[in-house]
Amino acid sequence: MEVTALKSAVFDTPIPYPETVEAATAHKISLKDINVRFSSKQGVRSVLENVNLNINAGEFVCLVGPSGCGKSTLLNVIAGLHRADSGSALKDGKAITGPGPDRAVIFQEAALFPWLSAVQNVEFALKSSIRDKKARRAKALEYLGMVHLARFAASYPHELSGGMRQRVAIARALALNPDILLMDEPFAALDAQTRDILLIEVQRIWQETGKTIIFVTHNVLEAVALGDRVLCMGVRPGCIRQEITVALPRPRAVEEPETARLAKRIMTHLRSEIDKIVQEESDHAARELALAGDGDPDRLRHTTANTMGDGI
Amino acid sequence: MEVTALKSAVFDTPIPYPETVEAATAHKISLKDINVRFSSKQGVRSVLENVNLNINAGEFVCLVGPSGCGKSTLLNVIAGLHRADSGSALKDGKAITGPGPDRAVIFQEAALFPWLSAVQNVEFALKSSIRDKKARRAKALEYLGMVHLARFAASYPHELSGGMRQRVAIARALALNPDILLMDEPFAALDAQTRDILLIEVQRIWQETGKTIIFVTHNVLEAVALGDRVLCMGVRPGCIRQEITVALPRPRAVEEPETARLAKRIMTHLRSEIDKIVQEESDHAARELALAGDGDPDRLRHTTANTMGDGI
Amino acid sequence: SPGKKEPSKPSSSAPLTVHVAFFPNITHAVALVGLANGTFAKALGPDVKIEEQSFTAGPSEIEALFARSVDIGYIGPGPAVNGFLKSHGKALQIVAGASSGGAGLVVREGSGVTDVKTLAGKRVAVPQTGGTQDISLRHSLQLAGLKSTDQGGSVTVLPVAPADTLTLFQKGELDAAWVTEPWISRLVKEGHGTLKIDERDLWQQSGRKFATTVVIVRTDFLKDHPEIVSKFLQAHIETVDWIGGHPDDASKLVGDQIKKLSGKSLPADILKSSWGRTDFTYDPLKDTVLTFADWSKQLGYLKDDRSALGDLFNTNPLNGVLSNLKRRAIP
Amino acid sequence: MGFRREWWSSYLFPGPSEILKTLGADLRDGTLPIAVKISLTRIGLGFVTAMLLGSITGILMGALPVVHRAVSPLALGLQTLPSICWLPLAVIWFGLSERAILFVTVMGALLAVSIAVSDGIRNIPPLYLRAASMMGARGPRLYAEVLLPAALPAIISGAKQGWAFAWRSLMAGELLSVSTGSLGLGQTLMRGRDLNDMSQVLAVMLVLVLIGVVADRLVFSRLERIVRQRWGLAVA
Amino acid sequence: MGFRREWWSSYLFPGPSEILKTLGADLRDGTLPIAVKISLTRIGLGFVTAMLLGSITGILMGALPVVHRAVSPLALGLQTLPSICWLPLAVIWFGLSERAILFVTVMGALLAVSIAVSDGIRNIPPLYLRAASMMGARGPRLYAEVLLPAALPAIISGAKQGWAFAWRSLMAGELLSVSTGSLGLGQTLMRGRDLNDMSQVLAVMLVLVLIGVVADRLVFSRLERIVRQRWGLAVA
Ligand SMILES: Nc1ncnc2c1ncn2[C@@H]1O[C@H](COP(=O)(O)OP(=O)(O)OP(=O)(O)O)[C@@H](O)[C@H]1O
Ligand SMILES: Nc1ncnc2c1ncn2[C@@H]1O[C@H](COP(=O)(O)OP(=O)(O)OP(=O)(O)O)[C@@H](O)[C@H]1O
Ligand SMILES: [Mg+2]
Ligand SMILES: [Mg+2]
Repeated sequence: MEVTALKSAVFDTPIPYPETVEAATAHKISLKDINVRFSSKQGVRSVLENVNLNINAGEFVCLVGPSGCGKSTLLNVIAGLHRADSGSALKDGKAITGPGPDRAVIFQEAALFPWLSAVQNVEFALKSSIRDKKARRAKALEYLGMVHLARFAASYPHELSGGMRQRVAIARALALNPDILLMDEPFAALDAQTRDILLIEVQRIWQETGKTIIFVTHNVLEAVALGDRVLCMGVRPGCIRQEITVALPRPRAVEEPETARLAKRIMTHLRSEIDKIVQEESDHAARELALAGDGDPDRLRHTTANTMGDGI
Repeated sequence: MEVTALKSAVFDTPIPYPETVEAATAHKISLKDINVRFSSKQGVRSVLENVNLNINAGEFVCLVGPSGCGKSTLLNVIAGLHRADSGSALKDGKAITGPGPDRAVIFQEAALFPWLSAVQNVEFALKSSIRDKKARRAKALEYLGMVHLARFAASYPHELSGGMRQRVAIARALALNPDILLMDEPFAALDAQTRDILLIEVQRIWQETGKTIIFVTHNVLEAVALGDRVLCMGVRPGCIRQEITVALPRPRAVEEPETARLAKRIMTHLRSEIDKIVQEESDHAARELALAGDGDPDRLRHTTANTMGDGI
Repeated sequence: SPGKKEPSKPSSSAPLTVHVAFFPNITHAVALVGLANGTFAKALGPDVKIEEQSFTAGPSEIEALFARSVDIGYIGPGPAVNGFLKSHGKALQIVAGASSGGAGLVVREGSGVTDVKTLAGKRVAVPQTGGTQDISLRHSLQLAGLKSTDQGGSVTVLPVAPADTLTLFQKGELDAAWVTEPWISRLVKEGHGTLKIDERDLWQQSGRKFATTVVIVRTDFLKDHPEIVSKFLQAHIETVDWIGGHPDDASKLVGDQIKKLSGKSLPADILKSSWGRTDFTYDPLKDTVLTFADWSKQLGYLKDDRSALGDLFNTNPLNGVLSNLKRRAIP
Repeated sequence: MGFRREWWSSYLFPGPSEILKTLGADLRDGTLPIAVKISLTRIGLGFVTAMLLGSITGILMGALPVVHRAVSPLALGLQTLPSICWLPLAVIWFGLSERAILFVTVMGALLAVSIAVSDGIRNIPPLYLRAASMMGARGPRLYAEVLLPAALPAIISGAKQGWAFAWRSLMAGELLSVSTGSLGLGQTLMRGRDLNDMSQVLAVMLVLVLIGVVADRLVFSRLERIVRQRWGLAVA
Repeated sequence: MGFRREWWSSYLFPGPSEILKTLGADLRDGTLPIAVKISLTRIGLGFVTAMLLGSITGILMGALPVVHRAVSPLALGLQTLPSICWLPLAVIWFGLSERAILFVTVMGALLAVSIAVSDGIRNIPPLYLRAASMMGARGPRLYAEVLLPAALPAIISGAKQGWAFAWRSLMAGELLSVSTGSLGLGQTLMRGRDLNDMSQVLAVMLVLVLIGVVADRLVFSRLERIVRQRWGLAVA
């Protein structure tokens, strides 16, 4: 992880992303005017609003943003696991109609099959590509070894720790050998050291195979160290607020001051977004407090203010 | 989060923790010669071996260690959710026989009840302490506001994002107003900014109420910023390898060089541990590879070496 | 004629309830007519309430009697004998007869069966193993020198629910069936069968009569309320007489009652031909019942013989009523 | 004999028009409406009782391993007994009364519900139980506020099985003669069968299926929809 | 009149010694062993068939919302039909044959299994389905390798219900006398009842319960244990 030379260049681009529709077909992924709404008892909630995004083949794009801003939702739209309410989502110029092994997802939760052992979970991803059982087992163990879990190949998910489960999920996604990797905070449950090792591994794979990677992370340093571009999302409405192209040479190290400086810039961007939320939220919470205890959990409505957080 | 003055002092204490048994009764929590083993088809796996640990009332102890080393297991033993195979676990000098609301756990997974809305999930924790429905609702909303989720009080867990769910779980644990807070990577799914805000909140609660807190984290900087002590766990056997007392004044900021310097020391401690694992694991994986594909997923056995990670 | 209620009885002001059980069937016509005409109610007087219990199977009626939910019941002799023996002679007694006839062997058109001897190699249905028809059939086979397949012979005897018998007849899966009314009539009409043996013809020695339905009384009830049983039997006799004198009115009444009790009426022609093959009598036809019991023992269905049935019949109340009516006593 | 294997025989099997005629007649003379009303009353009472008792025993079986080990195999064994086995007991204990029919109906569904509830509880993800016990929920509160709701999807599925068992048992229980004024669907069905009146049998079958369909639409499917929506089980 | 509501009637309920005597006699003369063998053969065939067909229809109902909407209420409606409804059909279609009994048995359990499987599949946590579809699993592979195993705990519970339904239906189906040589437990039970031979009835009931207990111990409980252990559902 020792890096010798670092250069930095940051370009803040305004959004909506200014590509023409014709050009969109040249992109690996092209989202245009994506809107996602969820309706529940509390009414319709708009999560993504007019999201425009083009990603080139082989690009490594990092996605950062406050909790609940719609990062997972955006990934789901690209994965074909969630259909946008409006807008077009294209992959290689063709509309995304459903999920497929060409777009592997590492979910925020490990999402392993509990009835399969670690190695069987990885094998599941290999079933369509490797017919021969021995070869498949060998390959699956190879991927498990990559996440340092070869010793636990025969363990069932409930016998693994949280971080180990997440690593099996990573191995499974890599085993799919997909065109596009959609990684939703894949390393959140891992210790810094394991994380570093896996990060290097992911970068190696990316560089060797030219996969397109979209990587959601809460670690801005990590985002800067990894991404060709870092997309900062905002809330209400959920959309891409800032797009930062990171033109630093690779490999980059999170410890390097250049990386840190860049990260700091992004964090400043994000902080304003989060300050807004915190203000909104605590205003709302305050309003709620006055009405609290009306007995109906499903009908929370607004009233006057109150102070927060002094109740313990 | 701006901190003006920082002092640092690090004491590395050898383990086993050198307290006498008599003195143990004076501690808030006292673990002595704790052993935890899991048996599965692959045989018996020793996860914790002779863990000795004393925690004083009002102490803030951080737990770091590689993925799968037994941090969650250790927390479970203290919570009374897992009975150690041998050794004694005392709370206030009395044996821990089962879980109770005096020891709130924030699980690694959010563990919310899917049939209750966010506010109802928090209310569940308040049921025994607050009889009056209105007051309970008000209190629950207060805690939800603390994690910036007042607007989502009526949402059901599946309508929340991963980070939001984790925050509801935090609110729920705080609402229990426990003697001891056992937090298992509570902020893993949160963006850096929200994380910072909640960290301040947790520290404030800790300082105001004198709760004993055991905090598992993968972020060493965070551990140093928060803990009176940082415990570094190792694997095979799982035990506390290093114990570092952090004698820095509060509040501490992760950005400060003193904190970073201390963190770096801990990381060096940990790295050797992880290097050991990686070596072990990849040796094992290599051995497995030769035998791979024997058809039986439950009977993985060792053989000769091979190289790793070049198969994609 | 009997007086009012005994003053010695506990001062229960509530009227006594008599639970009377019967089937909505032609062979139970006496019960149906007597209840419909109010003959029983009139005879028992206003202090006694009659609760009608309609059953579709003898064993259930016996069960209910064992459970003291039936006091007086109309029932086939088979279940009556079984009930008597299973309770070691304690639960019930036969106090009168109700009907005779209404059973026989129907053969399917094209089956080639002309008499019992030609049943060899054929498939014959009976309503129930160990039941009256099964016994009659097997006894007839014995007389003809035949055996059923389960005894190493050539005649396949199958217990088949009467309803299924018709279907199987129509499908040609059965060659013959020994059944009771109204199934004789229905097999003849809807299954294109022919009645080859009218079972009455086998009972020449008892005047073409054999017990089809009898009246049983719960023994404890008879002990506690002999006067009520006597009044009931008086009405029973009256009804048998009335049916004899008004066959058309009676059959119409029975048809109506069946419709009322089961929600389903019998077609008129089926009712008519069934009626024609059934006789009504208050004579329990003791000898025929005991003869059945003998055959039953021979065939291995009963463990006990005739001697165990000593107290099965109690004709004293009936004969008491008959002597009041200046009629000949039943043996 | 050429028709030995025909699938619909006109003389064995009435056509739709004949069934409709029977249905019409049964409706006009009041047989069917009365029978439906009587049977629905009985099933309502019996099913609700079985659900209540079954949930209680099921919770105990599901939550206490000791009870489960002791009772669970017996419950399955008893549940295999056909309803006619319960008839004699019903008569002895309750006489020829409505309560006897109720008893048979309840016995038909009770253990099925117990088994479903207990299995549902035993299949609850352990995480919920850990969370609940961490928050100090135990005893009745644990049962009512955690175990039951967590097992609810399984319980609703089990309720459907219980519903089917209850109906089948009611049909058997109604063979108990109660009083002539109260012919339920079971008696109507049995009469049809006893008389080999297939159009009557099919008419009652139609009514029974219809009741089942309506019950599913109005109760079970609706409950399922609500629960699955709230639990987040609805597949997007 | 004071005993109208006694709890144990000696006529109806012979004591244990008498039941044991009957059991002994039945065992010695071979009635019971033969009946058990015959009924077990029939239930084995019927239950396995019902499980197979029920799983297939259940999967389709569970996986395809269109099928579910159309078929599910009907399935519940049909499942409420007592077995005697299927007897005439069995006789018409299969005559007096083993296949007629098999038909009644299968019809008794089939839809119960379908309902359980379909509910089990519909209650699978959506996350598994998302993971599976993300990996490109669809069609038969999705059904066999994801839906079925994910629903397995629910399916085993449903299988128990199916098992109970199958037995009850077999008891009814065995009233179709196929040949005099093959008296199953149903016929033995009915004969005891026809002769008001309660000790015979109770003896058969005992055997039935025993078979249920053994089946639970040997098959269902064991399967449950394995599955719950592997799925990580066993509460610590
Ligand atoms: N039920 C079980 N059966 C077998 N092994 C188990 C079981 N539960 C936990 N383990 C093993 O115990 C070890 C420690 O698990 P634990 O969850 O405590 O790790 P952890 O330190 O919390 O890791 P992480 O940081 O990944 O959450 C792991 O190696 C795991 O495989
Ligand atoms: N099924 C649903 N019904 C209603 N709202 C939903 C649903 N699913 C997601 N949401 C809402 O959509 C928003 C975005 O969710 P999403 O999971 O995409 O956030 P995220 O950016 O991934 O957050 P995190 O970092 O916490 O994982 C949240 O506010 C959430 O409440
Ligand atoms: Mg997310
Ligand atoms: Mg952990």
